[in-house]
Amino acid sequence: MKLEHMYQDIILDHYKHPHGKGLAEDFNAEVHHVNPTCGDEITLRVTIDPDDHKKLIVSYDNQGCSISQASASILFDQLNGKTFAEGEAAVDHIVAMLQRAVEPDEDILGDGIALEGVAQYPARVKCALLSWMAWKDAAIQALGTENSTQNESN
Amino acid sequence: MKLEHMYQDIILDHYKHPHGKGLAEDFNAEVHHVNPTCGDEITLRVTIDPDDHKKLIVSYDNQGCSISQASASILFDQLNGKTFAEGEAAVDHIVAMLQRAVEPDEDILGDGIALEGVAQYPARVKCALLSWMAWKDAAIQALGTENSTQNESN
Amino acid sequence: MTTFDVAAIRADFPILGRTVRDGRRLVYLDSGATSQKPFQVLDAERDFYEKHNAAVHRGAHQIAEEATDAYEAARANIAHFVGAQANDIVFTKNATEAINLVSYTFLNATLKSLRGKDLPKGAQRFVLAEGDEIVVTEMEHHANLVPWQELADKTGAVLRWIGLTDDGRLDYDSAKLIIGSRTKVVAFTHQSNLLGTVNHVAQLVELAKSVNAVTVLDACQSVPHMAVDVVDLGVDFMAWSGHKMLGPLGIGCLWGRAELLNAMPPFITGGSMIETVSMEKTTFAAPPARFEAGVPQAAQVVGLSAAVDYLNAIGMGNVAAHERHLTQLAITELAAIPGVRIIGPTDTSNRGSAVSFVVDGVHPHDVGQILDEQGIAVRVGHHCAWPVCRRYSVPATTRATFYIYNDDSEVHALASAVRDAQKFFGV
Amino acid sequence: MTTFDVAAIRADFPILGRTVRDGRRLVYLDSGATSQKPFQVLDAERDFYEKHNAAVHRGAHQIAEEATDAYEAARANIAHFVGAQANDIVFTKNATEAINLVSYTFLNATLKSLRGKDLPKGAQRFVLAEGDEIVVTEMEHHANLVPWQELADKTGAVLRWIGLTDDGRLDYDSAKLIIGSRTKVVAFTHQSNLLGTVNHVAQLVELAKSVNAVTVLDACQSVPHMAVDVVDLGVDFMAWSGHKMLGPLGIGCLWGRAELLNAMPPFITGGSMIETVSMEKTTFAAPPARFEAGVPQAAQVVGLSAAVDYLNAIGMGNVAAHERHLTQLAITELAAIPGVRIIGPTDTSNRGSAVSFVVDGVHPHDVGQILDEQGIAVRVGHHCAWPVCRRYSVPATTRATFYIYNDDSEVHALASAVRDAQKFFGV
Ligand SMILES: Cc1ncc(COP(=O)(O)O)c(C=O)c1O
Ligand SMILES: Cc1ncc(COP(=O)(O)O)c(C=O)c1O
Repeated sequence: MKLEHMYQDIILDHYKHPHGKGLAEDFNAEVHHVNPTCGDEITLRVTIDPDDHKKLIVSYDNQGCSISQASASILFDQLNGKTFAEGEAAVDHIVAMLQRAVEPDEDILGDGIALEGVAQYPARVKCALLSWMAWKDAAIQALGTENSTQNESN
Repeated sequence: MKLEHMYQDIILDHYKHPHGKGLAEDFNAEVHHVNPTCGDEITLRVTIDPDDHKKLIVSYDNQGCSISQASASILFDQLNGKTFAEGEAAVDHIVAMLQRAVEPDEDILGDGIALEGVAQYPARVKCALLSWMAWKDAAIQALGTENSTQNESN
Repeated sequence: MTTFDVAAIRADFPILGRTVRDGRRLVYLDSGATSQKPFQVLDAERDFYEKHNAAVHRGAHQIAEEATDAYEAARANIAHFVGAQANDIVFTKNATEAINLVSYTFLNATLKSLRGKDLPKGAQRFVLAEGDEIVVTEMEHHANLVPWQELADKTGAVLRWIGLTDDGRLDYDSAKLIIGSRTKVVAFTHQSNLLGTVNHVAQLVELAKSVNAVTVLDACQSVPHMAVDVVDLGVDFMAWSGHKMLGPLGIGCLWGRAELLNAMPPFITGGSMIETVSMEKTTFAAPPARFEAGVPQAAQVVGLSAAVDYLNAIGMGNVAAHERHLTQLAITELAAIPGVRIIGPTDTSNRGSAVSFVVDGVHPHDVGQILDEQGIAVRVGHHCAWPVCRRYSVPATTRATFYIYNDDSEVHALASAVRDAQKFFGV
Repeated sequence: MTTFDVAAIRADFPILGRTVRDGRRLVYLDSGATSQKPFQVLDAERDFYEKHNAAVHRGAHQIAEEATDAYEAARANIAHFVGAQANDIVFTKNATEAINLVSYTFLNATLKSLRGKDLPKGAQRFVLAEGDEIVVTEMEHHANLVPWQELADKTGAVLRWIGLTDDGRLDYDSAKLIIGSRTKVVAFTHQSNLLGTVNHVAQLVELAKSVNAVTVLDACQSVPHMAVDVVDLGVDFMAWSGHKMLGPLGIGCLWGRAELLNAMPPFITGGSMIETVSMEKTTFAAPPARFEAGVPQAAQVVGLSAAVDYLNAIGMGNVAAHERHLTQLAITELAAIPGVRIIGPTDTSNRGSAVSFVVDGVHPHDVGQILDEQGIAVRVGHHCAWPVCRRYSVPATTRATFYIYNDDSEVHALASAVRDAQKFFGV
C-alpha cells in the first residue's frame, strides 16, 4: 500500500521524537519558511562553527504535519555540523529523489531515504522539502554574513 | 427577404436626403450621444419655442449608418415643434415597436413605421434609437433650464 | 425530504462516477473549495461554443447577435436568482476579483478626487481620507481581507476588525464599538468558509447604515447553499463565485446597488467599457459594461446560467434543508469521536455545511491523507482564512463541506476514516 | 502549401458546420475578435471537468493533485509555445486584465513607495514621479491605451504617443523624439488589430532600453498568427488572450521577465497569492502565484494548452504563410473594386491578416449587414481602436480577419458581397 510506503515507521518515529528540535541562542542567519497552502512553518538557524569555519551548525523549531516534522528531524541528523558543499549535495539529492529522478542514496540522506514514498503524493513533496529549502537559504545567508564580516574587517 | 424589409426605400431615401440636418444657433439644451460599439454619433439641440413654450424645436447633426441617419431624419419630421408629451409618447412607441411589443402606429411615428424591420436585427436597434434617446435627454434638460430660469426670475 | 433524490442528482455529475486511489469510490467533501458540475452545465457551455461563439457586444453579424443575446439572457437569469436586476450584476473572473473591484473603487475614487479628475456623480462616497476606517471581521476569507489591507496600506485608511467568540460566532457587542463615525466600509462574509458560521447580516447592515458606511457582503458560501435575496439583505455590494454553485470555473459575480455602480469610476479598463475614446481622453459606459473590460467570458456565463436553472429546479430551500441534515449528522458523528474537536458552531442554527475539525495528535495534513487514501476528498490547511486558525490556536484544520450530491453514507465514511487515522497514528 | 489542408482543419470546428441567415454557409471572417474552437479544445476542457475538477493549489486529495498537475503542465506547455519559462507566465481572464496588471503595478508601487510600505526588491523600477512619461502608439487597442491614460490620471505621469504615417505604419522618426529620459514605460502592439500593421519590435525595444524604460507588448494579434519568441523579442512584458488562438474564453496570459515579476507588488489580492496572513499583515507568494488570486481558471488553461498543441501540430510558420496568402488575395480583390479603400498597409510585408476597408457612400455598419445576410461574418465599427479611425478620418471600418480555417473561396465571397453592397445602396 502506497500510504504505508510514505508513512514508514522510521518517519513516524522521527515525527513523534524529533531530533535536535529547539533553537540555538547564537546564530549567523535565521530564516522562517512557510508552506502557504497548509501553514506548516519552520524557523531555522545556521551558526558557523567557531572552531571550524567550514562547518555549519543547525538548529530549528517548527510546526506542521508528520512529513514536514520528520523531514526536519532527519535534516538535523544529516546536516548538522556538515559543510555547505555536503549540505547542498544532500538538498540536491532529496529534491531529485522526490522528483523520482535518482535512486535514493543512504550515504547522502541517511533516514531521509525513507521519504521516498512522498514522491507519490505531489501535494506532500513541499512538506518534505520545507526544512531543506530553509537550510539552504539560511546557509547561504550565514556564509554571506561571514564574507561581509571578513570584508569589513579587511 | 428580411434585409429588404429593414432597408425599405423610404429608409434609404431619408438616409440619402435627410430632413432638417444642421444645428440651430440658439438652443436651451444640447446633448451628444454615441453608440460606443460602432461610433455612430449625434449632436441634438432642443429649443423651446419662444412663441409657444409648450413646443420644442429640434435641430441636429450626426454621422453614422443608414439606419441611425434615417431614423434621425424621421425624428425631425415627427417631433420638431411637438410638445414633450407628444414626443415622449413617440419615443415610447418606437422603443416598444423595436421590441416587437406593439404594432407600429403611423399616426405616431409617420415614416418611422418603416423602421419596424430593424427589430429583426438586435444589433441595429441601438442605431434606430440613438436619436430618439438623444431627443428625450435633451428635451428633459431643456425643460429643466426653463424651470430653473423661471425659478430664478421668481 | 421526499423531493430530494440524491441518487438522481449524482447521476448528473460525470465525475462522481470515477474512482480514486486504486478503485475507491470518490467521496467528494470539498465543495466549499469548488463544486462539481452537472452535465447540464457542461452541455450548455459546449453548446455555446459549437453554435453561437463570437465576441459579445462587439459584432453585428448573426452569431455575434446570438452570443450577445445568450450572454445578456444569462445575466438576467443569474440576477433573478439573487433577487436582483440584470444591469446591477457585473461579471468578473471570480469572487476575488469582484471584491477587489470594490476595494479598488475606493482607491481610484480617492486618487482621482485628489487630482481633481473627472468622477461620476456620487463618487464622493468612495473617497477615503487619512484615518478613515475599513471594518472587516476576523473570520474573513483572505479574498475579503487582503484587498482591504492593501487599500489601507495605499490610502492611509485604518483597517479594524470585529473579533470572534469562543463558540465561533461574530462578537456583535464589539461590532458596535468598532463601527463608528470614521467607518467608510464594512466588509464581511455571509458564511464563514472555515467555521460554517452564518452571520447576522441585518444587524451589521444596520450598524453600517447608521454611520453611512458602504457594506460589502462576501456571499461565496451562501449563494450556492441557500436562498439569497439581495434586496432583503440590504447590503450595498455582494460578491460570489460561479464555480462553487455548479457553474464553470472562471466566472464570478458582483452585485451592486444601481446608484453606487453608477457612481463608481472603472477598475480594469480597455475595450467594451468605454463611451468615447481619443488619445487625450476617454469617457466610460454605464454599468455593468463599465466594469467588464475585454472580451467577456460568455461561455462561462451561459454555463453559470444553466447551473442556476439546475439549482432552481431543486429549489434552494431543499438544498439548504438537505445540507442542514448532513451537517447535523456530521457534527454528531465527529463530536462523538474522542480526541476530535469541531472548530466552529456545533449547533446547526445559523450555520452552513462547512465542518472543520482537529484530531488531537494527528496533523490535519495527515488526517487528510488517510481520508484521501479511502477516496474521501476533504480540504486541509488554513482554508484561506489563516486568522481564524490563529484565533482558535490551531495550525490548520481538516474541513468537510457538503452539497446536493452528498449523502448520509458519505458522512459515515468520513467519521469512520477519522477513526482510522487515529488508529494509524496510534492516538 | 502542401502541408495545409483547410478542409481537414474545418472538420475540427463544429461551428463551421452550421448555417446562418436562412441556410447560408457561415463564412467566419471575424477571428480577430475571437477565434472559433476545435473539438480538441472543447474535449480537453470537458475532460478536465468530468475527471479532474478541483480547486487548484488548494487541496491535497487526489483530484486536487490531478487538477494542480494539469494546470501546471498546461502552464509549461503554453510558456514553451512563446519560448518562455513556465514560472514567468501569469494567467489572467483576458489580455485586458494582463495589461492592467502591469499598469496597476506602476500605480501600486508608486503609492506604496510614497507611504514607505514594504515593496519587493527592485520595485523602484515601477515607481512614477509627477511628470514621468508613459509612451504608447496611436494604433493601440483600447486595452493598451485606456489603462495607461488612467495610470497617468492617477499619478500625474504624462501620456505621450507615437503617431502613424499615412500608409498605416508607425512613425519611427517621431518615436526617437518621443521616447526620452523621462520615459518610464513604452507600451505598444505587435500587430494592429485594425490596420494589420506588424510593428518593428526590436527598434522600439532599443529606444526604450536606451532610456531604461519598461516595454510592454500587446501580442493579442501576433501570438495566434505567427511564431513568437519572447526572448528574441527582447520586451519586458507580453500580454495576449487565449480566445483569439483557438482557446476558451476567459483566459489571458501575461509573460514577464522573471526579475521584474519578482519585483512587483501584487495587483488583485486574496487567496492563493499569499505567503502568510494575519489580521495585521500579509506577505506574498513568489510569482506567478502572487498574481493569481482566487481559484484559478484551470479548465480554461487546460483548454488553451490543447489549442497550443493544435497550433503546434500545424506549425506556426504554416499558419503565417496561409494567412499571408489569404491577406494578399483579399487586398488584391478588394482594392480592385472602385470606391473601396483599404485602411492600413496594402503590401503584405510586416503585415498580418486584419484587412480593414471603407466603401464610399456605404456606411460600414450597412456593409456589414449586407455581408451578414450572405452569411459572411465581419466586424464593423472602430474595433476598439477609435483613435486609428480618427487618424484616418473614417467614422468606422469594415474589417475581415483570416485564420487557419478560412480559404480562398471565402475571400472571393467577401469581395463579391462588397460589390453587392454597392449595388444595394446604389453607389
Ligand atoms: C490588439 C489587441 N489588444 C488587446 C485586445 C484585448 O483582448 P481581450 O478583449 O481578450 O482582453 C484585443 C482584442 O480584443 C486586441 O486585438
Ligand atoms: C468565503 C469565501 N470568500 C471568497 C472566496 C474566494 O472565491 P474565489 O477563489 O472563487 O475568488 C472563497 C472561496 O475560495 C470563499 O469561500
